[in-house]
Amino acid sequence: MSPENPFVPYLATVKNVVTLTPDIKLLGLELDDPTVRDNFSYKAGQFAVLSAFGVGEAPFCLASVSHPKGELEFAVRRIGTVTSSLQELEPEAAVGVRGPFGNCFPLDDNKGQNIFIIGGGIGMAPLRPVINTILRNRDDYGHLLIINGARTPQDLVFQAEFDIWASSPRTQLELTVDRGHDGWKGRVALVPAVIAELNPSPENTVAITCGPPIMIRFTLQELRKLGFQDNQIITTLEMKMKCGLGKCARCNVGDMYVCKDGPVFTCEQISKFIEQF
Amino acid sequence: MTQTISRRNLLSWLGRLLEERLLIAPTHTTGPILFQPVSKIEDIVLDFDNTALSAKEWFFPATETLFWAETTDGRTELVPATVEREAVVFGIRPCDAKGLALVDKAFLAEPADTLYQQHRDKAVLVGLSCRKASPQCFCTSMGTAPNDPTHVDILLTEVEEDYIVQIVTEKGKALLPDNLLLESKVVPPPPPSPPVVSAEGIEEVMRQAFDSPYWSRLADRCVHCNLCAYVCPTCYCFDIRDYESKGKIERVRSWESCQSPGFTRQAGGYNPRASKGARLRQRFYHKLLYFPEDFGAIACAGCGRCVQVCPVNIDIREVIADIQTIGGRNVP
Amino acid sequence: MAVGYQPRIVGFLCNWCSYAGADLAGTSRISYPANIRVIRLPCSGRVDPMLIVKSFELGADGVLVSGCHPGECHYLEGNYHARRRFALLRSLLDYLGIEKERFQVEWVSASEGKRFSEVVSSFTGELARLGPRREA
Amino acid sequence: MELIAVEKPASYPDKERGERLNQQLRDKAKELLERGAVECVIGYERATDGSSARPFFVYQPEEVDRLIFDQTCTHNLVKYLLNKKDKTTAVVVKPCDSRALNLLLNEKQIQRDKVFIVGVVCPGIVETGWNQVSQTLQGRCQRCRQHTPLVYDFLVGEPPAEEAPPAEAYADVAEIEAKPLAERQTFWDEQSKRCIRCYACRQVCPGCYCSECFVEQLQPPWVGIKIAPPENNMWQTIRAFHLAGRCSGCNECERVCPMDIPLSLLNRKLEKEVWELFEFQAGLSAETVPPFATFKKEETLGIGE
Repeated sequence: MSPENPFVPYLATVKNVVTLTPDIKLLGLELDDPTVRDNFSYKAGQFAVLSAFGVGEAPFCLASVSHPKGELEFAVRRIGTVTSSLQELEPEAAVGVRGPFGNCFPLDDNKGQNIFIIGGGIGMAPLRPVINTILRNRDDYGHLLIINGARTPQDLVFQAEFDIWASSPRTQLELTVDRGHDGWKGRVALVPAVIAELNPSPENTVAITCGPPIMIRFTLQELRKLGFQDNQIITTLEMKMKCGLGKCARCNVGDMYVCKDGPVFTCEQISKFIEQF
Repeated sequence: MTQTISRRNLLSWLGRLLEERLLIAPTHTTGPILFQPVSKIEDIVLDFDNTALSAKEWFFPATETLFWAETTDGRTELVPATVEREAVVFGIRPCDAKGLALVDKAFLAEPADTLYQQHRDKAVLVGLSCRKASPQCFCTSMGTAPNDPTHVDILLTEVEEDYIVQIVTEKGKALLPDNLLLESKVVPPPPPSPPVVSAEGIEEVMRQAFDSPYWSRLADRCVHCNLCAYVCPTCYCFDIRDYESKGKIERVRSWESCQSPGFTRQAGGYNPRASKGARLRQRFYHKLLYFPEDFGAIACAGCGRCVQVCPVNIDIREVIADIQTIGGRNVP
Repeated sequence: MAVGYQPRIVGFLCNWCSYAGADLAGTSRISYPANIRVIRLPCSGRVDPMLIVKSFELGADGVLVSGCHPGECHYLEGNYHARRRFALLRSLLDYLGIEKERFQVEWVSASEGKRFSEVVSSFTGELARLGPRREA
Repeated sequence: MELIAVEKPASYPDKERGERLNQQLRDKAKELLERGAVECVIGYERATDGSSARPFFVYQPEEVDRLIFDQTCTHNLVKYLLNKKDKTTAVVVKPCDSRALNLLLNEKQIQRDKVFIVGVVCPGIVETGWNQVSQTLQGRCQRCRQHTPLVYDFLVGEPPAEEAPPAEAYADVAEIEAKPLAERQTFWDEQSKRCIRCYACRQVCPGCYCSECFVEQLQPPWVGIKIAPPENNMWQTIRAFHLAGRCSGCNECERVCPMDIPLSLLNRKLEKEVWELFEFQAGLSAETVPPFATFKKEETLGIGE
């Protein structure tokens, strides 16, 4: 964050643009100022506010694992004016980055536990750094079960990394789609149905989920049916934001600011929110 | 012993300030009385209840450029906006000054909004005590008073032809030369006493009343314009978007209110707070519960402007009284 | 008239008649002032009043809407609706301080290349006489 | 709940008749609610200043006693019907409000069978301040030629025997038209400079019900977010134009503007032009086709002769 004015972004340059799905691209950015780059460290679950100069700003979760020399990666789904503009950027284009903001997934506390990751569509973006952090410290964690759902097979996100994930030790990757097509041999089922089918034990397990609100609602139902307690289920919320700094009170759900007190919350916390999300 | 300044000396002092600083004071427009930059001392209005918009608009303007960005042969350069001119805001009522103090709690909290900070640092607040309360005022119930000097640099209180002068801060002291002041034994007139709205324990009662049908019934008549938020000295929600012309980019911040339809609508169309009742409830919850929880004070200065301008008479004093009743604290 | 002042005209031309007419003017070597920036739309009925007000707001000195002669509209009644809309808009803009002469509506068919160039020339002359809209 | 002390408010020009009509209104509302004919009655109740009125939504028969009608009932309640589309609702309607009702019926925004119209013979609405009730009629009422609603299911009050001759309808508009160009530009610049884009004028207007107003559209951003003149001019101009041939003259937009911008000067200029060009006045009936939805082949309207 620029020390003077928190609304003025750091300048960054687009290094590479990878098309993940028909409407999602992975942007790899490099912060221009080396000193900023060195101490721009973040954890899985944190987000940054990207500037599409000429259009505006919007918050995006950091999809990469923090590394001083590494690029900042953001999965951007074409959905509005800022995302469309970001998607049209070519390498070497200038963007603005404000952040890192928000809290992070409590991966340190989850050490020794089994991790059950449930992602839907672009919801995989905040979960990707969780998976990669676990895989880099594989022995610290128990069994890793990943369900990655999407509308159609071509909408599955981070397909290039499926083999790495699936072949990692004590790791199980389950893909599912709402609507398959003739070439698709995998599972065709809604994510909550897959949860019921896999029936993982809640014993010493934490469930981390992110996806469209409709999926989250039914995923929570299934998890509770399996015996998962609300403090064993963690999700990350998405709200319209304008500052990202806990200042403009735009992203509040009840008395909680998603940008400052979140975006990561346990379902126990969410159930105590005065306002329904 | 109180210090006073004659009306003539006051106006000549303001005349001198006019040369070196931006002097903002209540002036007549073809519409209501508003805080405007003054070009001639005669334009200053000294006898008014309150301006249509609070002085907040000169610290958190309705529209402001945050920074410019220019790309010249591949290199982009950001030029943050800065506040150049020193300013004097003359004629600010204590409730507006209290409003600014409340906005300070949010905008100057770490990490401080440096642009707002510059506006605040570069301005001297010359307050003017109220001689009579408007029917909608209730400042004494919100932790301030018609003659409360706490949040201004100098407070003037009119008494016959002169003004009692209370120098409150160093900034005020540096601005007002002593030779203009006279020692006097005049006693300040008793301040007006607006009706009391009992808001003690409102936070606890609000926490209980969240799911009460009161809010959706209140929202029946609300038309959901942005009026109450825009005239309010303590509302500080905003929208940010860019302007681009001929390669030069300008990031602009403008007022927005929690009542506007798209306030929480995300780009994909999902809107967690879509219903009218929920949006109107958000206004009162932010002022009477969330802000007090975060910053320890009700986000209201009791100026009564929202009560005055609301097209359908949504009266925050009535809402507070109703909620106290619902919460079983039926204060007589 | 400020020396060197070149009025800027935004021209909304209907694709079937006026745009073709302008094209004909070009192909038959009939010149017309370059002050007009042509925007092609399917029909004069498609010209949203917002396009016109926005053009003036962005600094146009004059706006021309040109479509098929009434009765010849490719979509049968587009220009009838346009005629009503712009008759009203013109008086509102005049009331608000944008002179009537700055907003012209002309019917130019696909075969009237010459007429199109005359329309643009006279409009440019008229605007030059009026001078810039605002000493912006 | 007595928050602030007020003296008794002035109600009807002739108090005794006013009380009788108010009782007639309350009885009708009670009957409709008790019979379950309507889910809600939208009317007026006393505001917190103790003398003016505010909209009031009655759901229970015992609440009808708070219903009032007098010369301070200025709001146009018709727009609220757009939030009650699926429920049968009764609404208190003044003559100018009834024209807005015809507009919404004509534009298929509400269904006639879902609305029970309680028409009120209008004594004219007076200018009010906070806790002050003047005796001067509002501008629209001085110009009003229609003291009985055009459409109603139940009428409170008797049509007046003779109607006071209305004030000249467009004197102030003509005054602006007569100004030289530079003066007109300064006048409107002065007004649009003060607009703070609170959109109260849009939110109270029965004719403004787009799900996403052009001002909020981002693709393309017709109007930028700057609350400043160029954008304000665009907003004022297009808002008025979108109401051409649709505005029923209830003048609520001008009343609610916090910056005292004379909005009816825009709406009534268009009202005058629409009458002169198309001989059409908004809201006189729910059936007549509005001016922009039709045309006459032979008319030239001074275009492209």
